Amino acid sequence: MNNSCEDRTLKLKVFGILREKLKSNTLSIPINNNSISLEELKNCLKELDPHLSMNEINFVFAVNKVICNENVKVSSSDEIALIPPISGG
Amino acid sequence: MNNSCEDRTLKLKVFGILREKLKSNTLSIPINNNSISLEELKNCLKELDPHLSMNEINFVFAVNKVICNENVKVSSSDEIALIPPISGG
Amino acid sequence: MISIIKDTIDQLKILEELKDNSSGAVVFFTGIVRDHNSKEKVEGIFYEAYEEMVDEILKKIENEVFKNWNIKKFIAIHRIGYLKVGEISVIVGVSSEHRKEAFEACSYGIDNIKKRCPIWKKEKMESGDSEWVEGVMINE
Amino acid sequence: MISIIKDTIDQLKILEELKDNSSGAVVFFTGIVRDHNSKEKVEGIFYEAYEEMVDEILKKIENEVFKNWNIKKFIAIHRIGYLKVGEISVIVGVSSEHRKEAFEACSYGIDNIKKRCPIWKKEKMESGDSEWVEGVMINE
Repeated sequence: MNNSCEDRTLKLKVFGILREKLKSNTLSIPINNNSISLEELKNCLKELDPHLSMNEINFVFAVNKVICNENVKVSSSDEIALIPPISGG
Repeated sequence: MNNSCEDRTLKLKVFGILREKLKSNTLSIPINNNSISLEELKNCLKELDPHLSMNEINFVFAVNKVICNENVKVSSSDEIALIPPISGG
Repeated sequence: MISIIKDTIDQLKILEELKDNSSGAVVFFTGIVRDHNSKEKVEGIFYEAYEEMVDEILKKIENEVFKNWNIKKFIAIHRIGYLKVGEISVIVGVSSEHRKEAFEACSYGIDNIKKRCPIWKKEKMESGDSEWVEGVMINE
Repeated sequence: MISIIKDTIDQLKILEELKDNSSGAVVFFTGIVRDHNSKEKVEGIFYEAYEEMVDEILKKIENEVFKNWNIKKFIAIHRIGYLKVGEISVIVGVSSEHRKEAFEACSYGIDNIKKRCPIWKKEKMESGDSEWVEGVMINE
């Protein structure tokens, strides 16, 4: 797992409080396989902490605009987003 | 009862289909006591039929803008109205 | 604000009056003259009211609404006279901090206007006929 | 009609678009920036959205509403950017033949926007502080 965060790149959209903490609305995560599960991706993100504050802020993944559980596999062709708790209306 | 409809006068407001059938928005009913019950008043109205079509059209009484049951007594100082089924909105 | 009026109902003015900086929600109901009833095409509706009694009942409904829900403003207006298809016959608007109260109070308002206010309507059909709408016994 | 917009929401235009001569009822919800939260005075709210996903979800909600209720028109609009107290952040409007459907569909619309649309808000307080509103996990 430690060296799974290399090579190909996933581009993540980030919003709200996460976007603000990251000071960017996208986040690039290099991976070394064609695809990884969202669970693995989450671990990658945690490793990049504390810079990301991922451990403090709850979020779920949206893949191609659909909320997915962490078994789902993603590749660089997917549109991936981190969705912190919502508060529209 | 037959000769109870004389002397003093109750002025009734009428609305909607009743107003149209009566071709007037008020109806004067003479009574010979100071007051009569709404039940008695209803009988007076029925006697004035067929002119009034009171037997065909359902209605209730409002006395001083409050719907009342037929035990209530009314006199000429009361504001009395005949309320056929409503259809506002 | 509650009333019976004879002129066109000005929606924007009412929305403006419902505004309240402490409210986060406005719910607004309008009843509109439809172009049909269950049998025929309708051209317009003539509304008639026992105005003084409607005023009393609207006041009661207003009191009930403020008693039962934590709301900021309540507006109920019913128009009378002849209205063409597409015209607004009745408006109920509520503003409140949260939306649940506004929905409930607005719905209560229009339900009770229809059940309790002495108002009658006569439909004018496209065929030229006109007919009093079969109503419900008043439930006040 | 559903969308995310950046400009002021024009209520009258939306009411006009909801009009439909076969409809007898319009129910209209507006969410407005309140001057306070549970702790402090608020000056305005910044709204941010994952716009493309909100579009998808609004489409789904619209489909559900037309599938579940016999309604004529459905409008849902959410504004983003910085809004001052008193400005409208969201509107849901429904027209239908009868009022029950309009109330239910309108209420369903706003409930589901709040539960399912990836939108976030940050309150700017009168004190000068600003803070992201603690939200709920998306339930799509």
